[in-house]
Amino acid sequence: MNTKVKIAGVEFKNPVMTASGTFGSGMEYSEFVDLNRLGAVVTKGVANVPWEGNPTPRIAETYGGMLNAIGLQNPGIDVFVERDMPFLEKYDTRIIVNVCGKTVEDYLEVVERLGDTKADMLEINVSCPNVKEGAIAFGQKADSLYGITSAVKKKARQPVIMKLSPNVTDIAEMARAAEAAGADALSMINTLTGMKIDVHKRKFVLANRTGGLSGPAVKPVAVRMVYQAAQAVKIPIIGMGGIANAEDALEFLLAGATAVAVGAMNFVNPYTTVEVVDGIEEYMEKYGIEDIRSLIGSVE
Amino acid sequence: MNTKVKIAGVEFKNPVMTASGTFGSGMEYSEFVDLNRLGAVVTKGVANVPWEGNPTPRIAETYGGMLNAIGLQNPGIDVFVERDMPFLEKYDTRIIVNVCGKTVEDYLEVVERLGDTKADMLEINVSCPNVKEGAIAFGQKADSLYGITSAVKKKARQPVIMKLSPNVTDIAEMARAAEAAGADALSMINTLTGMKIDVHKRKFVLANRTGGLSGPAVKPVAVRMVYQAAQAVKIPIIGMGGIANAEDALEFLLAGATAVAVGAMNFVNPYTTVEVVDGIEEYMEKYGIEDIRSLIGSVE
Amino acid sequence: MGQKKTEAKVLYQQEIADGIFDMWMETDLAQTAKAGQFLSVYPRNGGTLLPRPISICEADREAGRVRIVYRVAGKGTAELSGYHVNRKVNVLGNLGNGFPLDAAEGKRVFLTGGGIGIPPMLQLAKDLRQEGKAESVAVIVGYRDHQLFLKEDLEKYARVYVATEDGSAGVKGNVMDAIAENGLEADVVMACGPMPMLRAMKRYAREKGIVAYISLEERMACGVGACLGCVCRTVEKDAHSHVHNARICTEGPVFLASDVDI
Amino acid sequence: MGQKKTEAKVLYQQEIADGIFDMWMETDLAQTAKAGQFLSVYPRNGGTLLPRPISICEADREAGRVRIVYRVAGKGTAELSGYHVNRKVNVLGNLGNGFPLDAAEGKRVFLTGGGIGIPPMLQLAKDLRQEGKAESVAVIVGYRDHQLFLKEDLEKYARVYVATEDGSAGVKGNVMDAIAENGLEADVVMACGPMPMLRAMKRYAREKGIVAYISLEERMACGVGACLGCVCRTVEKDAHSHVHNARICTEGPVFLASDVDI
Repeated sequence: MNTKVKIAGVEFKNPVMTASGTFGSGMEYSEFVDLNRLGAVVTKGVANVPWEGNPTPRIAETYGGMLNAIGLQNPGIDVFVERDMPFLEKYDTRIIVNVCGKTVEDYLEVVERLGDTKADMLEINVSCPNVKEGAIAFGQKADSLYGITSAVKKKARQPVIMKLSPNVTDIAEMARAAEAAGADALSMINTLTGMKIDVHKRKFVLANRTGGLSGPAVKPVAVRMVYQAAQAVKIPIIGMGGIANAEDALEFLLAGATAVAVGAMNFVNPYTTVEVVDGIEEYMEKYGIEDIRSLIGSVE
Repeated sequence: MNTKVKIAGVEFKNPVMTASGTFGSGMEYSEFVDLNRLGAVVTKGVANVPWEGNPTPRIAETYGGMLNAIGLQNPGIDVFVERDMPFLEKYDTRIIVNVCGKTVEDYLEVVERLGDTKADMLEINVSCPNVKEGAIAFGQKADSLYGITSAVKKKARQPVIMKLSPNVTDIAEMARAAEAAGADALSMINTLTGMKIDVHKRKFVLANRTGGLSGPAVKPVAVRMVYQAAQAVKIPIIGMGGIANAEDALEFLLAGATAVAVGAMNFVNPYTTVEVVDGIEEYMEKYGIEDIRSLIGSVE
Repeated sequence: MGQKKTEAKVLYQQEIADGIFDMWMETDLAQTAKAGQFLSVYPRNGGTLLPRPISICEADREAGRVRIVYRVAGKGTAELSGYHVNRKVNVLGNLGNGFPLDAAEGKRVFLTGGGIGIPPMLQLAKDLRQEGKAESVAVIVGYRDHQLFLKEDLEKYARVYVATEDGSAGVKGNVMDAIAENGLEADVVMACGPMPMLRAMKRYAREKGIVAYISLEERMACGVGACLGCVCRTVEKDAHSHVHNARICTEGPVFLASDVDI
Repeated sequence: MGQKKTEAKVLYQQEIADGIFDMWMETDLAQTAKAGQFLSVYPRNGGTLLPRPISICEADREAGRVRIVYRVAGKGTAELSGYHVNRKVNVLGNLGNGFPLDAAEGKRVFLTGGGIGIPPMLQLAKDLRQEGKAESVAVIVGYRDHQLFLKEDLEKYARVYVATEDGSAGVKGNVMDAIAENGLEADVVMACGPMPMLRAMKRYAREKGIVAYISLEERMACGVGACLGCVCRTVEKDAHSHVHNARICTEGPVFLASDVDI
């Protein structure tokens, strides 16, 4: 039984990854799961310099999901390369580094720094709804997405994944723009912009007012967008959005994703990632599926 | 204690309405709730001629919500005017008729027919994700939204509510386009386009493949969009999206909605609408709020 | 119709076949329950919101007790199957039209049930026996295997003929095989079961020139006719919808086989 | 750290004050539980996903039993408060650093708790009494009214001074008033309670030139340091984050008052 998948020439032992920002740099969850069992660890977004992130509250619970407005707090590329990379390199799993920035130059600086590290792939975060400058601005207009993608591609030594925002009218158009600009793969969806109000205090629950919605609540939107994007482009897609178990993950594969990532549900059940890996194998066993790649986009 | 609100000169005894498509024309739920207690009944979308709608399955359950792909099945304007209007006229509640069409002409024909009925307002559905032609096509581009809105306004004898789609990059831009074209009010959100796949059958759950996501799962997105639209335009907004109780409804009012509508939750608890009416009054009582209008947009 | 959403109390629950659960609930909905009608049962966990439509298997109208026999098909029914005695459950009922008892008057009646379509046949057999207007009532039920749930209950009210897919009991095959094998004859058919069986019954009735009432299933949301989620194709324009769609939850679930396009 | 998510069993639950519930659970997390640490408790109904961080009130390490005393603040805790004995509940623990017992060595210690910040003081008082290294331990607790939950438990391990907002018991006012009124002195303060109280304790410690350890609260998601949701401002750059933010769930919840910007 083959569970290996390939994205832009990089082979993954299985299609199960972690969604950026929900798994730190793997250290915290290594208490709960054997990182060696994951297809890849996708790190928390890292910028050229340390970011303080947003004030608290940064978290709000919603029905079947959560809102977060962390604001990409991160220690900066220096600490990341010195502390987090060596930790991840100890494991037999792929390392995908999520890159964030406020300006194109910010992104390029991080991308260059990562060029001579053991990072297997780069995921460019152009879709974080929680930071004022940069980020999502690049991810909501096809031409700006094209611009940042081609700029990154010129500098990147590793294959580039563009992480797309679901807060758009036409996800297929965005996917085509990234592909046209040379993106090696796409990941989707980032969070849907949402808001929660405390009606008793008559105040916004999040200090940032708006936050990013994730969790099982958004899964139907995520599956739809992965399907639409897969119909529109040839490059592989990493699907995510509310995956809580193997069946959820399989939905994304059938919709056209080559790999999947577990996000918010890590917070609900720290064992979710490995349970998904096991569950996918059981499913393949049950239905006599030899090669996981035969499932990709096979919905009818 | 005043719970009355006014939209485009029309007064409502309270801000609680039903969301189009979730309440039929009121007849079915009159078994469960006293329609006289509602601010308004918003009818199922009606077209110039009967529509068959989509094949089944038309319904799929999702975490904290549901997908529907009814496809605006309706008996057409003739039956509606002869059968459903007289039924609704028996009640002391406002009647808002939801209008759908495949072409501008379709919409205008229905709008004209309704001109000499007792309909208090018209809600123009330019955001149904489940029909190929018309509908959402008009609701996802600012210029087409402007076009249909001004065309409808020229013919309409009643105030016009434009029902906006959440499947857009910039809801504020859409809200401004509708306002600029003369819309008297906005209602939002219609459903988010979603998809569900049966991983065991490896088939789409809905015959239509995609459907509209509604229910508590989408509430954070709906509240955010109502807030953003309220910041962008001066015309009143009817807020909806996963309202299950008075607190949910109050979130929309605080975000800037002048009225709210209960949708999918009617299916979960047929008494939801009246429970929301009662709950809002209890809230006003508890916090000594004299006039409900003082709550509108009062979040800080 | 007197529909309402109410809180029922679980009185009894047991697994009577693999994945098939038998539950008695205390609710005054029992008083008006008709054979062929269904209840919408609401689970609570894991973000499930929509009710599960489950047909009424038996109603003790005097004692105010309703029995449902259902198959665990997903999260919602799995949760339901874990309910212990005295647990409160939200139910909406009684929904749908039910089978027309009058149509049995002076007739030889087949009650055919397949798999999880068998339960509604119990109350139907009970009512027909009570009314005693039918000339004869034969119950023909099709099972997957030897786990003949509800067979003994059915035998209290009518002669029961069994078919099993694996031949481990009764006639090997489906209800049609059991009818043929036993040389049974009828003037009226009342059926509930999987679509292939219902199509077979419709065909059978047409050939024999008799009437068949079939109970249909579809994914539902509201259960009361508002959402138009659970429609079936109709031969003529439906009086309510004015298109070739009828609401299974309201105009149905029981239809004259000749009226629907299945 | 040996953190894990496990299934605990409810052994006892009772409402001990308006909206305040007292629950004992059976779980082997008890063996490693430290005073000041917390558990993430997972509700199941109504689409709630995130855990509720609840501080450990008492841990019977031998018997493998943990006690939490919590206030019903929303849907999740409301569900929790309805759990009966033997009900299984998912908990993640033991989380956070806990109070530093060594800091009490040879010192006069204040344990100050306000409202729902009182519970962690019980295990802390118990451990300090057991170690017996502190010169003296005084517990100062502030309540809303005369419902002095946990007071008797606390008195088993230390002298308890009470303040109530409405003056219905002890000193009228807050813990600061109780300290002044009773002319209490200390070298170390360990506190948990509402932000105004913690700020007061921090100020008090600065003025007296003593150290204060305060337990902070914030909305959490993961509870294990991955999501960066529950941070507090720090005076110096935090060693892990390299910015002026420390993770309350990991570097905390107990901080040296002088290290955090509250």
